[in-house]
Amino acid sequence: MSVGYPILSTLIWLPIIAGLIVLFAGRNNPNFAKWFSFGAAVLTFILSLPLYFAFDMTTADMQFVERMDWIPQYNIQYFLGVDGLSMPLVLLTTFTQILVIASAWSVIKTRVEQYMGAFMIMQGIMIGVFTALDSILFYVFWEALLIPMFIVIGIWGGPNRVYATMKFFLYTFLGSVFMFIAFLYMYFQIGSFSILDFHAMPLGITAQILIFLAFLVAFAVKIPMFPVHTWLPDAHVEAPTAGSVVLAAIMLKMGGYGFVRFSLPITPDASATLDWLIILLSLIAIVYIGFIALIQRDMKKLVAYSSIAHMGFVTLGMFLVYSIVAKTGDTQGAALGMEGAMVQMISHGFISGAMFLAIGVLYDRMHTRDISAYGGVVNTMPWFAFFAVLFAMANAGLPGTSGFVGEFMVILSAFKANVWFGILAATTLIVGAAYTLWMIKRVVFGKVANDNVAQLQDLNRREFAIMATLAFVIVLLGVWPNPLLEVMHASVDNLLIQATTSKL
Amino acid sequence: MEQHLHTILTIILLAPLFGAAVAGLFGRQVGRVGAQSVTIGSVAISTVLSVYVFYLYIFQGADPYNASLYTWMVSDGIRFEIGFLIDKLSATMMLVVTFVSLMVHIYTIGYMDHDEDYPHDNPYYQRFFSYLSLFTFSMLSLVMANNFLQLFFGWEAVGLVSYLLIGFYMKRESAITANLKAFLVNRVGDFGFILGIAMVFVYFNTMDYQEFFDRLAEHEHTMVQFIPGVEWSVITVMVILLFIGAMGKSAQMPLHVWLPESMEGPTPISALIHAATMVTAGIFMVARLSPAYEMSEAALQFILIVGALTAFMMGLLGIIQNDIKRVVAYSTLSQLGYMTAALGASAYAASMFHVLTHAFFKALLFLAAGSVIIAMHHIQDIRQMGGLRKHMPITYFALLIGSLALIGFPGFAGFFSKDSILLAVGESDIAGSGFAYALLLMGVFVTAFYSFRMFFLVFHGQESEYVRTHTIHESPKVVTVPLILLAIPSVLLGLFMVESILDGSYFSDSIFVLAQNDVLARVHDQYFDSVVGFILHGFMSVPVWLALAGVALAWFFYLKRPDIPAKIAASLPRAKGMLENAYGFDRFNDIVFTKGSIKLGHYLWKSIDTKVIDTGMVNGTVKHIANLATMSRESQTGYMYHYAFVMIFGLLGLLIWALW
Amino acid sequence: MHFEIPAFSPAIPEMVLLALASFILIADTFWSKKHPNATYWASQIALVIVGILILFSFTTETQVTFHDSFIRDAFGDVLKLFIVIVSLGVFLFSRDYMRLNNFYKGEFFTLGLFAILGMFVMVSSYNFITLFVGLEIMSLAMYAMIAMQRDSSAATEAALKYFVLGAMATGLLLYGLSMIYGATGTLTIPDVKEVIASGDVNATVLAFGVVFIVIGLGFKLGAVPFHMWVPDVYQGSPTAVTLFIASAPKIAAFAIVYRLLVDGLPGLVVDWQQLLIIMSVLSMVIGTLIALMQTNFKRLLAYSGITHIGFLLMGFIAATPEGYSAAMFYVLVYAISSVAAFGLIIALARTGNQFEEIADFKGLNQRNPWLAAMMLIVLFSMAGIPPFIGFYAKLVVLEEVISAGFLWLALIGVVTAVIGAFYYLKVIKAMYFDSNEDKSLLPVAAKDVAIGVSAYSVSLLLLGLMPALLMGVAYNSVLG
Amino acid sequence: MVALSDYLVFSAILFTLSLAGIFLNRKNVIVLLMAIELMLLAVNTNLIAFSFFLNDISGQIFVFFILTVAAAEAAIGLAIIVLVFRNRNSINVDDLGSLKG
Repeated sequence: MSVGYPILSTLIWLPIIAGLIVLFAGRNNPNFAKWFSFGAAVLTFILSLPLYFAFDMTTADMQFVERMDWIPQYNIQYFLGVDGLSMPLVLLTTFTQILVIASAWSVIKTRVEQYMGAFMIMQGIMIGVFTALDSILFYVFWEALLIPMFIVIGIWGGPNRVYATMKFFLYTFLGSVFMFIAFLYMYFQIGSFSILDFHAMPLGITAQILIFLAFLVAFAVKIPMFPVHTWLPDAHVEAPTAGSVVLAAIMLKMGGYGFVRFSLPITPDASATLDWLIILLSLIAIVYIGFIALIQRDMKKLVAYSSIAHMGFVTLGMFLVYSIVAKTGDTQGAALGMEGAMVQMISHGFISGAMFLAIGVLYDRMHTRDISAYGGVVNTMPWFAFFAVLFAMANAGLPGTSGFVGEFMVILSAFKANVWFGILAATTLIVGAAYTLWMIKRVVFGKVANDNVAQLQDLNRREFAIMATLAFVIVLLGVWPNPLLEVMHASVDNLLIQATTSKL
Repeated sequence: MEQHLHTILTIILLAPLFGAAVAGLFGRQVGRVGAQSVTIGSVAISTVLSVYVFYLYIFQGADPYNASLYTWMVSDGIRFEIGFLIDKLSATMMLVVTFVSLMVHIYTIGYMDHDEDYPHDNPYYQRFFSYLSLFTFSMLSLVMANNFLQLFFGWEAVGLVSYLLIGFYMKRESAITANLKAFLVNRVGDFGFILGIAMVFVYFNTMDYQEFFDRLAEHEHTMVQFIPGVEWSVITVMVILLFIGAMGKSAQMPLHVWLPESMEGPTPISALIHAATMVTAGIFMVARLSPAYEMSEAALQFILIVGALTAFMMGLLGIIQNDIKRVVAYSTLSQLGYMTAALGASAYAASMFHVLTHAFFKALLFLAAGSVIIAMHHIQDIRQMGGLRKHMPITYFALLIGSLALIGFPGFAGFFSKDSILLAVGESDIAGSGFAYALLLMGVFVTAFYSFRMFFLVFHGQESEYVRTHTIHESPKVVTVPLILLAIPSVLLGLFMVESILDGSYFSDSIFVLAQNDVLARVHDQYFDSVVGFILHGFMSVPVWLALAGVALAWFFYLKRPDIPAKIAASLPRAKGMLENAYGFDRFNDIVFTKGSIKLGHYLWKSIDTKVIDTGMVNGTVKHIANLATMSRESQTGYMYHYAFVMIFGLLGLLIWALW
Repeated sequence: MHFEIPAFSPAIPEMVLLALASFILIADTFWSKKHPNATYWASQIALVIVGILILFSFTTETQVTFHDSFIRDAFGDVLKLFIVIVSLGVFLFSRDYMRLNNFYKGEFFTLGLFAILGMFVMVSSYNFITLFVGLEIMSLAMYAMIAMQRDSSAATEAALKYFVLGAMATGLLLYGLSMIYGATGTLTIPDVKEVIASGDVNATVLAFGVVFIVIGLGFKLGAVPFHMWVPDVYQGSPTAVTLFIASAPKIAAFAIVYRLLVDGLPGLVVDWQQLLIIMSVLSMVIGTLIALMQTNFKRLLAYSGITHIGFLLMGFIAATPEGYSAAMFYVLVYAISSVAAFGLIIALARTGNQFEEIADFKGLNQRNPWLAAMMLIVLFSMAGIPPFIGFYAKLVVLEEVISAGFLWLALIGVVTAVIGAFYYLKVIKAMYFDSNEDKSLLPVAAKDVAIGVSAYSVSLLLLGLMPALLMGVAYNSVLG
Repeated sequence: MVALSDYLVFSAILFTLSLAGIFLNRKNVIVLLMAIELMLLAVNTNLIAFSFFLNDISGQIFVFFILTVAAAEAAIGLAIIVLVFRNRNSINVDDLGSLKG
């Protein structure tokens, strides 16, 4: 499967080069920086569309493959490709990027070119993460991503930004080095860094468990899972709006992507032995974090915690297969959980992005994220209120919004794996609704709380366009998720086979 | 035919959605008139078409129509569809939903014209219409569903709309608290509901009703272990979980707490929405899944008891309410109890019958109450009313008819449905039916008492001085016309339907009842020769006399000797207190769930997340490293002899290491 | 007895360099008054000439001459080339620096040339004597260079410390060499190898010798516990000299480690491997820890350098040709990064603000975004964050040490790398996140310095995108 | 007849003395120079002893190089000491502690 041009390389390098151009040419010329970045983002998105339309849904093989030698001394290759698992994430990235650029339009006043440049470069790197099929290439992108994010949070972040960004960087860095060691070890075993070769390589159980744990550290920090999640609220709270959006919408997904691309296929037996650990942590995330989110006073923190809870569904859905096999003897029902996890990732990308953008809209006007500073926003910003409630409902998993689909699938599958998994996971219906809608009640509804709220202006054209786009996608995915799901089936089935065939 | 029916159904379903979208998103552009015409128009279309469908199924007896509208998604080889299952049951519900909604739409023109919360230029008017249409759409998608997924869709969508309606007055703290509460309580129900659906998925691998029914037999004896060692029948657990959802929607104890507060919406409209249609979703769901419920006697018992309890205890609360709409609200709760009890007795048809009649006479009551409220300039306390009869005759008669129907006075619609329920429960021989029957009988008396208490206090007696000091006049046409329209079915509906309901010909195969559970058939054989005979028998049976006794007592207490109630209240403080805070459900929920979870949240956040993980594990590690670093830094003293010493020390160390 | 003329051709670069250096030394005394820059240009040209010589006489086959005391091979040529490349930068930057701190003297360059000559000899040494002589030529020149800023008490203190400890280290090395000589009866490296291989040697004496040798080498590399001089010398010396000490000599040191341990004592691999492991672990841990607390940027780089040495040693610990190539790759990368890092300090340094304290970097992003970006690249490269070349350097040594079965060592390495990232981030934080009360723009003082330093910094990024280039050079020159 | 081992022991003692001299001496830097000289002499003793007993001349050649270099080293060392003295009017080892930490 392929199109006229090396599509993946284009998607990676176009934004990066655009970013560099912005960095150099955009100095003292903010408008150029904005428009050029915006143009580049849109172009990237358009160029990424063939990924979906030219995608072959019948096969689990990698598509749009690009492969050439990069570091022959260690047989490291520039090896790109996508399958049903990564392709939607790439599209999510290119799509989100447009909103990210647009969201910062009039907000960022200082060093616009560096800001835009950082985000453009970030986009390219993120696409690289999702498309790299050589583990070292993957790792290069994975790590390189820290640099722009570190800078973005540090420069444009809130008062406590330095602590937050340092924590973010070191935490994620610490997580990933173990994965790195695991890669080196596997290369030492088979003399190749290709992820696909890793999938095929045999591994003893001890090695598998060690590798699995190494991966776990990396991905658990990134997703993040309890108890290594505490960097996320800090990072989110301090990051500028667009930073939070990228962080929540895409970076968190890398962890989930890592599990399906590395942990499950490379260490199936270890996953089978330790799936209880993941499931336990996921359930803790869903329930425990839900309660913590309930009492947050800072809107961003609240949404950050809710993100952790939602990611709990992702990890839960991914590791249900083993309990299901153990219980019923076949994988019937596991695909639902796996695909549910994937859908959850995509939809959370949109919803959390939307939530953070909505909070950003308020923050730009009142420069506080403190829930108690608001109240009765609906009276002055009806359209904002409309979108806010819609996004909140999506966050609470209301059917008809994308938020429902993933949770629904995962809950069903979890229930099949073990009744109690299902029951605990389903508590999110109550808790999730509680923390989201309570925030809405306190922020959006009620009497006009104070003069600042009374002064608020409703969404301007740009903000309206952003919100409306997201709302459209969220509802579309909610009422008709099939287009998203049908591209996954082949890959997910293949993944389940890999995950359930022993390597011993 | 098929194809053309399919289109009709699609139109019925989507027309209100279209109306809602237009009125909601382009409210300002289309303006009030535009909004109301487009929404009413679209709902009218649905109504007309529903009438046609109703005619097709009830009178033509068309075959059930089960088809998919589109594939929502396919995963794990299971098709999740959006589609229609139309048979006598859903056809009836469609008619009820669309008709009541239409009435509400029209009534709204008059009721919402002016509003104290919003300035006239605020598009609240359009917004309200869009909510109403959206509600119609959600409700239709629920009743027309042919699979669990869509059922859940409608289920939650209805919850969303009630959230919006209850919170319509966004400025009122009470309103926005009430809608949050309503949503969350419903979510508690949905929690059970989705688990029920999950069980359907696990054991039947389908979402489609038909396939589900076909495979039911396979799992008749399948057992499941939630708690290791404790075995439960899959079907029982499944249907009870599903019923928990119904308990939320249909406000059965203990999940009823949201309904009284739902009156925060622009009464009586949203109240009506809830009372007449939304809350019946649960009843409908159980009836729709009757094949499954029939297979679990345990579940039926559970349902029966819950229903009976709700019917009686909520009725009692009606007695002490002074807010006119709350009285009606509690009467709704108690009537829902009757319906649920009927389900428990496998008298699904009777239950649905009561849903129908209740829809009409409760609509009548609510609109009449609304008319009173308009006349009283939005005063809702019945103690401030009295002697309104001569001021507003139409409303007077409407309310009278409604009340008679409600208490089941022979001949009125309510009588037939309620009496068949009572007889059915009486006939039923599943465990606990006796207890339930007793509760329901007491319920009849209570119902009569509180309805006529309200009736007398509002219309009879001497005029309160508010009435004397203000000019009270009958409500406008847009209000009274619907009253009259609704009064007619409230009287007549029962006469036409009762026979076909009792002999089971009305719903025929759309509802499934096991032979040994078919109480209605027995009722039919024993008590029903003809409609007239049934009425006469009614006069000779206990319930009617209980009802009349209730009326009499109300007359005695509130017209003859108005001083007695106060005395009684004073003599039974504990009972009074218990009733006044509604058996303390609210306090319990508030303390245990609301405050409890917030406390828990604070604990987890402060003690575990912040203290243990963040301060302890994360920053703790950093601190230790920092200390280590400061210590090791001391080693670099700056003195050459120390450096030399370290080198020599290293030398010795390495020597020892190498030579030993 | 007859006397045969040894083949001079292999040593031509060294001879030319010697000749040019001596010529410039004399010439300088004449022209330094009139043309203060003549010496500088002459030295640069001399370096270029030598570089070209090496480049064009580059051969992959190995030549040995002067009675097996001098070797010319691809390995050596590559190292010499990089010494030249690095030194070009050193001279370029130091001129500006000395002008700024007005101790500009021609001798600096001539001394530098001699030091480079010494490094060449070390690189090509194939005999203990040659090795010792080269080492001393280099060291003596450096002692002098450090002390050149006569009026700076810090510089003189640094010079004295370096001298005393350096001399002591030389003594230890020599003691070790004498032991080896005693055990094997030869000073020629290949013969040592053969004798040891033949087996009739006193193992104890050998082991004894190896320990002393390793210590001597460890001192030159600056590995814990023989690192104490590093921070003081780096901080005390004029930045120009620090720049020199931190770059080229590391390459030379790497060379003698390779010549002695790999060419000479492969038979004792088990012995020195043990010692290197200890030194490597200590270097990584201690270096990282102490660096965390530094406020002086030069001193910070000193400790980070110690950590880097710890990583470099991993390549030798692997004790495989690939391992040695990895180590070589690492040392080349390290040399380039240090030139860039110290070069940036010089590029930023102003009278009154030497940019030696981390605090001086506050708000640099506003004051000079370009140089800030360059520093960003260098620091992230040193921290081992992709896509910069520093990451691949760590990649290869870790890979090799894992292949050699020292997984735990690799783990210690990466963990220290993570902790170490913190102090690099601290500088970046100062540059990008903090704001300086002095908001004034900071235009580049000297164009040539700015361009040169940018070239070195950007190369870290470009090489990072195409690591195969440099890696190929290192690997082919070791593996042949 | 003096045995090889005697020479080795002797040189070892010299070497140890020199080391002790370096890190015990807290006073004068000049002493450090002497200690270093001593260290080199110890090495020389070793080499000569070995070369004599091995009948191999190269060891003694090495000694010549070492001696020469030692001279140069001493020269530079003294020069530096002069500088140090000029800067802080003291060549007391204890005063050389400004660079640390």
